[in-house]
Amino acid sequence: MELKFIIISIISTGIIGVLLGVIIGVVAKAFAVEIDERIEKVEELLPGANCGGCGFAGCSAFAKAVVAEEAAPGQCPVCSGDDVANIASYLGIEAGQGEKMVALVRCSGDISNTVRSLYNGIRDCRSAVVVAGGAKGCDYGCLGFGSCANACPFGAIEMRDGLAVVHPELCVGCENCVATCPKNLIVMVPAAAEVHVYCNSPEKGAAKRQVCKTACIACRKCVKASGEEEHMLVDGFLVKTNYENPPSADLVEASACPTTALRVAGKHAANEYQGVSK
Amino acid sequence: MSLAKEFSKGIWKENPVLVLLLGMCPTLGVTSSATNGLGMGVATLFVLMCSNMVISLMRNIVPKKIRIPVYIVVIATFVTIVDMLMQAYAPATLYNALGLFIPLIVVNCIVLGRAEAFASKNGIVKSLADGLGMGLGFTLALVALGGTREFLAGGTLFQIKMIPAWTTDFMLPTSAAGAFIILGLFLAAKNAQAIRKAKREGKAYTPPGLDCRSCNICDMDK
Amino acid sequence: MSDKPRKFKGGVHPSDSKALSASCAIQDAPLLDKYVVIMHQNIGAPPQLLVKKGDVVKKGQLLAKAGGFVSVPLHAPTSGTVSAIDKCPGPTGISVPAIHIDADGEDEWGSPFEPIANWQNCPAGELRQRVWDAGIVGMGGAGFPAHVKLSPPEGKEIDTLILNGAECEPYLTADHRLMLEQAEDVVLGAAILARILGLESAVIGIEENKPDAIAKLEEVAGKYHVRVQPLPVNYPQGAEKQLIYAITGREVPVGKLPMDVKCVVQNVASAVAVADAVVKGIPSIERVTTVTGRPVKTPGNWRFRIGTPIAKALELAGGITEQPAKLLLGGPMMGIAQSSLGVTVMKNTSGILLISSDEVSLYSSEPCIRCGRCVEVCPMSILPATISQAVENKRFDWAQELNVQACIECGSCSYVCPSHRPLNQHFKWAKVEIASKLRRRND
Amino acid sequence: MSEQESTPSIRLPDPARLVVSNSPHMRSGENISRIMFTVVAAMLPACAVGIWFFGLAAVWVLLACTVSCVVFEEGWNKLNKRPSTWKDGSAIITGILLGMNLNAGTPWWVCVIGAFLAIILAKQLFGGLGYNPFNPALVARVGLLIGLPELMTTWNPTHAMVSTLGAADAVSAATPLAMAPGKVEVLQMLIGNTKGCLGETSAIALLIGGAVLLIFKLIKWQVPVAFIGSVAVITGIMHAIDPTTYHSPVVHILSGGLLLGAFFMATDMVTSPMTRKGAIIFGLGCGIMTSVIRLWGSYPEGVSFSILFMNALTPLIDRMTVQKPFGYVAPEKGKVA
Amino acid sequence: MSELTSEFLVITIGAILVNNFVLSKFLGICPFLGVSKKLDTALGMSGAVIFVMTLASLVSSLINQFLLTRDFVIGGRTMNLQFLQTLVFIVVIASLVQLVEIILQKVSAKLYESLGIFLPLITTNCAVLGCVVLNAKATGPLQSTWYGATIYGFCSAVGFALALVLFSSLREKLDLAQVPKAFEGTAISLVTAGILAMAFLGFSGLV
Amino acid sequence: MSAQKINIPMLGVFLGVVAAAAAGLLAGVQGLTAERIEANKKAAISLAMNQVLPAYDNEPMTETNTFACARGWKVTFYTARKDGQIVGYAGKVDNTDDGFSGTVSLIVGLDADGSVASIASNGMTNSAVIVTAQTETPGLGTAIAERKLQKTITDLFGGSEEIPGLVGNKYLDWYAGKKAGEERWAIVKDGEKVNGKTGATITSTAVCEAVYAVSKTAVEHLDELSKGAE
Repeated sequence: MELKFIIISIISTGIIGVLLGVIIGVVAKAFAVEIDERIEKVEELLPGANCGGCGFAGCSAFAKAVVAEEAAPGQCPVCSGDDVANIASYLGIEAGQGEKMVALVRCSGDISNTVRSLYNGIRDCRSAVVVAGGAKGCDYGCLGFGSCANACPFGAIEMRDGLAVVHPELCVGCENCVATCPKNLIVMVPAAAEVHVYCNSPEKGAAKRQVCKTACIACRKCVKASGEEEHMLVDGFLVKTNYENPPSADLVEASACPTTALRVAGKHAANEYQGVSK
Repeated sequence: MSLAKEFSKGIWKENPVLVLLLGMCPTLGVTSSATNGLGMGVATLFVLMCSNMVISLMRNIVPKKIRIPVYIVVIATFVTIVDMLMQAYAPATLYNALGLFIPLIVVNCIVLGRAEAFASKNGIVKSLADGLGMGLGFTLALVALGGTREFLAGGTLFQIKMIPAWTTDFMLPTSAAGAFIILGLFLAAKNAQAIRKAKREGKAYTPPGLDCRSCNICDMDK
Repeated sequence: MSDKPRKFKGGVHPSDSKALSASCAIQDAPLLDKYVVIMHQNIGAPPQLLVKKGDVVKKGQLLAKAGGFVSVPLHAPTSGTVSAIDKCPGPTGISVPAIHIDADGEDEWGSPFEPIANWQNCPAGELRQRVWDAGIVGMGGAGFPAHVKLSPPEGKEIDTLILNGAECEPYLTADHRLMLEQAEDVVLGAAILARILGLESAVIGIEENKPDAIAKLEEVAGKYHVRVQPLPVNYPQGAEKQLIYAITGREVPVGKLPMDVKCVVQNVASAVAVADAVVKGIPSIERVTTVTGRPVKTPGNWRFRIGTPIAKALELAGGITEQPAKLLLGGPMMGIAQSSLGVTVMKNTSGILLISSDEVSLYSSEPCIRCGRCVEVCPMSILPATISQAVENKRFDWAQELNVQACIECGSCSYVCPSHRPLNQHFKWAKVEIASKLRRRND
Repeated sequence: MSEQESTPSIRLPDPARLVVSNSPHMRSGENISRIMFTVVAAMLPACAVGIWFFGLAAVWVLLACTVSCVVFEEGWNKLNKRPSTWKDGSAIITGILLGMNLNAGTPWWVCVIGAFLAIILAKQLFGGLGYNPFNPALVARVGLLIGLPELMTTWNPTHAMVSTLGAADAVSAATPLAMAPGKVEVLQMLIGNTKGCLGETSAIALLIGGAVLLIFKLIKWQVPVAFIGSVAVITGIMHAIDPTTYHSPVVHILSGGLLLGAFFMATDMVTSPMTRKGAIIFGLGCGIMTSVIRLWGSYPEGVSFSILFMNALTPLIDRMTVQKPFGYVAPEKGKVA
Repeated sequence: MSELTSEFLVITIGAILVNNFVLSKFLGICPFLGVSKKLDTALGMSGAVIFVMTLASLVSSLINQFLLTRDFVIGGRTMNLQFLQTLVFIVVIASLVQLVEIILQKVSAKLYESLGIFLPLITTNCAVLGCVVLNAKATGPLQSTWYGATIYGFCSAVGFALALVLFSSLREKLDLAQVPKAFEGTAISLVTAGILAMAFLGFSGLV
Repeated sequence: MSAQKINIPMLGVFLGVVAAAAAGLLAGVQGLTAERIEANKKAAISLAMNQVLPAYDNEPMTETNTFACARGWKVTFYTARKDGQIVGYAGKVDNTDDGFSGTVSLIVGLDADGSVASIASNGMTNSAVIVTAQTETPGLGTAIAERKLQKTITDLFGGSEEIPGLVGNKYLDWYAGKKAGEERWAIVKDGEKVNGKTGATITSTAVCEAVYAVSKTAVEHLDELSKGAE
């Protein structure tokens, strides 16, 4: 009796199961939509952060583009090298991975080092520039209201004493901050480069010093310290790191930058230049 | 991770209710008293362990495409078994109080979520530890919530009056509204603790939201 | 066209404080030894520099030529030497390029063009060219090149010329004094502008709180078929769209120009400049500006050369009696706050205003209590509170949906807000963001 | 910053002390606390009548509510290291409103629970004044009604009732809405000599308060008019169909918390729609729901529930009633509402 | 009023307002909290739930009526397959959702884009299973028929949708609020839902 | 979803097999528990029955009549006899489906004329109404339905004695002696006698409707009932 009951249960449920399975199968056939399964697979391999750092609207759009060979898997800034290699080997294409880039805020002017006016309004850089160009004495400096920090999906930018500071180890290079900064202060630089000039003002040295203690005054000490090697490039009243041929961290020590505009990225992030400027 | 860690994470650090925000429906629905919370917790614990075990065993033979339906069938089976066992052996009042929510363990995200996120990737012993930990975490959260609601309503715990002088029942905590609000306060308390901890460690803390971080059900179809 | 002005919806009635300077006759500012002429004084393309450091210039000589159609030339305010082409603090807070001129004290005239005495018979095209050559912009504050408004594209018919003498901003009295003291020039300028547009008549809109100017203008208006239209006192009566609505009853559609409802609006000061350029052959090198505010020792109205540093202007007014909280270019409702005294008088500087600290309530930006006052006063009938909250949360798409572009930034909403919210700044920000999004999309 | 050499006798502004901010640089001088205290003043007549009819008990309830609201507000601010906000008056309004919504004999601990629900739960958890989606006093009242239904639906008789009816009869007398239709004394309801919450009984006092609010333009007239109007219409229809079961609309308008709700709670700026059109929809919704609950629901009174429900609808209403900007419809002349 | 009409009212008003699935029965809390951040997504989810829940009610009540509750006699004992309800229902719902997704993808790409992402979520939406189980337990003359069950499914889904839409518009407003840090996210949402549930309690006793 | 890529029939079969296996397992467990579940139910009924019926000497469980009542519910009557004479009925109605958060099941002891019986217990007159299953809100709905003494923490340690018989419940005891007529029973909230609780009207109504339905059905079918079981 029990056995019979069990058998009836099994058969009826089995029939429902198989029936549903077949219906799904048939309908799936009848309504099949051609999908490139590679897209799905690539999307699976992507991190799924949807940060938009690759320049596409989210990971699935990027996956589509990769499969269509409109983009290289290496364009994903978040993927690790292995991820990229996996995708590339899955698709049988070149990884096309560029050098790892991180954001650099080209300003070192925190509250204690710069002249600021008494700004009274919305605490957001993009909004502050609408009013009198923001609160900063320097037209080119970081306003310090943290639009970039808010735009960073990875929490890689810290607002410290009215200055945006990038933590390179957290930065994945999505460039969201670059687009957000109203002063166009942020640029992407190779993660391998350790030494940067934390200043962006093309003004004359004297004008800069009036408003900022840590501006690059183009004294060229660092250029000289790097000797024959073209580690540093002079551009008007501003010196820039030559990212084709970046200097080592020793250069900062060697050049004894009088305003500490030249800094080691790691030390800058770790707040080791506080109060250093002369 | 060690076995002990797999077990203990579910109880506090990754508590399914307070951190992963899974299984909210029974959490809210049955916690009008501590007894109900305990009953529901134990039932879920049983299902969770059984399903984790079976799914861990089956993980290598199930075709990926129909993983989810198969898991659901497995879970539904154990839920029905629990249902029948409770009907046979648990006190009638408890069975009646849990009512609708017993069959709904099937769709409790904890069970499916752990099946998908853990059991389908780990061995049977680990999966059992995970199931036990998560189930206990769930049970504890439910008992705590049920106890709080019950106590706030009339000073009782497990239907026993703790404060005999408390004579006027305050019905808000046991009403539907109270369920939401008190769970909200629970979450906030957990968040506050996590915030303090994060601050000590110098980290940023974002309170968990019920977004795609905890409930990865839509990801499952990939 | 009816004689009774319509009242636009919304608006506010701030205390006008015009009495400080309304009775002060316009004085000519003495010649200084140094002028700093900011290069870009108009809306549109910047002009192209014609002089270099060390050049000797005459008063009225061309310093820079128009950089395009929507652009105007610049003229030297006095004779002297170009000492530098360098940056100086700009009105928006960012340093801007400027021509620094060391005056020689001779003030020697070197006008680029001759007067057109017989303007009634002069072709409209020539007159329009003269307006352009003289570098005249909208002197009410916007700085939009005047000749552009006078050049309606093919197919756009113009039937009304409105001179804006509303001067609805509190404190400012420059236009008021100008209309009172140079009523003939105003009317003459109106007539010339009408001729350029091929019209027979013009309307001058004036707020009712300037009865003396109305009387004076009505006295002389008959000569050139100019009608004086008194308007109710309601800020922002002087806003272009509100003025057109009050006088003609036409609503300028969002995103469209007065031209689209067959109207041209010019400021009265611009009209005087036009009259000067045509009849006297003087380019736009000076303007009447009110220097006022409670902290100012002797408020008044002066005729300044373009390029006069604000510090000098304040010195003329006797300096200050107390440290002000704000220094504004323009009126208190729409003026721009300055953090430097190095800014110089520009063609659109209608006022230099000092606000004492007890008049200023700083934005504390308390949360919106949704009282709806901003909705009531908004002359453009948008929802300031909601837009502001959207912007606060960076929901610019939402702000766009709520027509933030229609905002004329009159500031009425911020004025009435009991929570002291920075509504106006929110809108400005939103507009910038929306515009940059549009630009990105077009790229 | 350019240096200015100025003659010593002439003083120029110090640029470093100039504030830079966006226009406008003038303010009307209106502020939140002025608005709030005007509202408090408008509530006083109804409170006074409540105290007159219910005696010292009413004073204690009002005091307990107001004081505990202020204490909770300040306590929360202290706890979270936020600036003190009780002086803006919003907590005082909430306290008085809550008191007006309670029976004159309510125990003090109920007032404290109510204040907790209002200030902490309904207001501060959402970020304080301006951010609360629900009217705090209403959340407290509804929370108490759900939590303590019997206590919240038993009302003290007025002194006048006790002296005319005798103590026992006065206690067992029903509230107007619970009476059989046709037995209700409208005049007593107008002056407030009836059972009910201490602030809701006197129609005249509430109308005076409402008038104050309208004169100072602190509320939109559309809300109370649509609210009361729709209650009148719906209950009027039902009364016309069956006068023996349903009260006349006059009784409905004058009884319970309708006037209090319509003038003081539905009009709460923070939780009601901002546009005039939205206000009308809001009022209508309140009226319809109040009528439905009163006529067919299980709770004796529906005003609080209806306003709370419409509070939840407010964001949607706001979304639907976005007004067209000036110049939006080009061909149409005339003012665009 | 006949019994049927009165039960119809009970089902409709009851399911939508009085015994709202989310706010008084606590069913479908996960999507209620998870998909209510923006009004647009809430509308999409509502549409998907209404569709699936109606369909699932119909199909499973048919199966329940014609297969699971059929009595049959074995060895003198009357037995039926009711104990299989949970199992069969969940399989049916899962398959149904799958089917809807496949068909939608083909038939209307636009609809699929707006509803598609919610469909997998619905499989584990306890509101659907709860509704189906409630239908199977129902004894009313209307609700125990397949069309009554369908009406109930539809109305429950509308109730769910109502709560979801209201809640999402509130949450959009909450986005603008300065909620204490510990309450950010789900905690304040739950408190809001609680107050919303309070408001819905006002409907009690209507049916 | 792109289910079309793999072998569809295989998937169907796999799912079918799993489901079938599950069904088999369930059927087994069902077989094992069914009897106990039945027994539980019977025990619960007979326990309640003993409380609501006067002393009897037959086996009421074997003497049953089931009628459909107006609401579509089924009412089962158990006839109690003493010395062969009918002394009362126990009417049972299950799953009335209109409680606040679920169904209500109850057993009502009826006198031979179909009115709700009164039972003297602990010096009070209680009605013979017992709610056997409900899922109402604790404290609110349950206050109407439960006949339970509140245990306090002192009882736990003091070990107070169990009091036999029915525990009074003013909401349920309202029905004592009531007999269903043409008028439906209304919910009375105010006044001395109550069968309804403010704030728990739905539960009150559910109980009221159910008790009414039992009594009404009994009155309508008194003839058949008095004839005894079929």
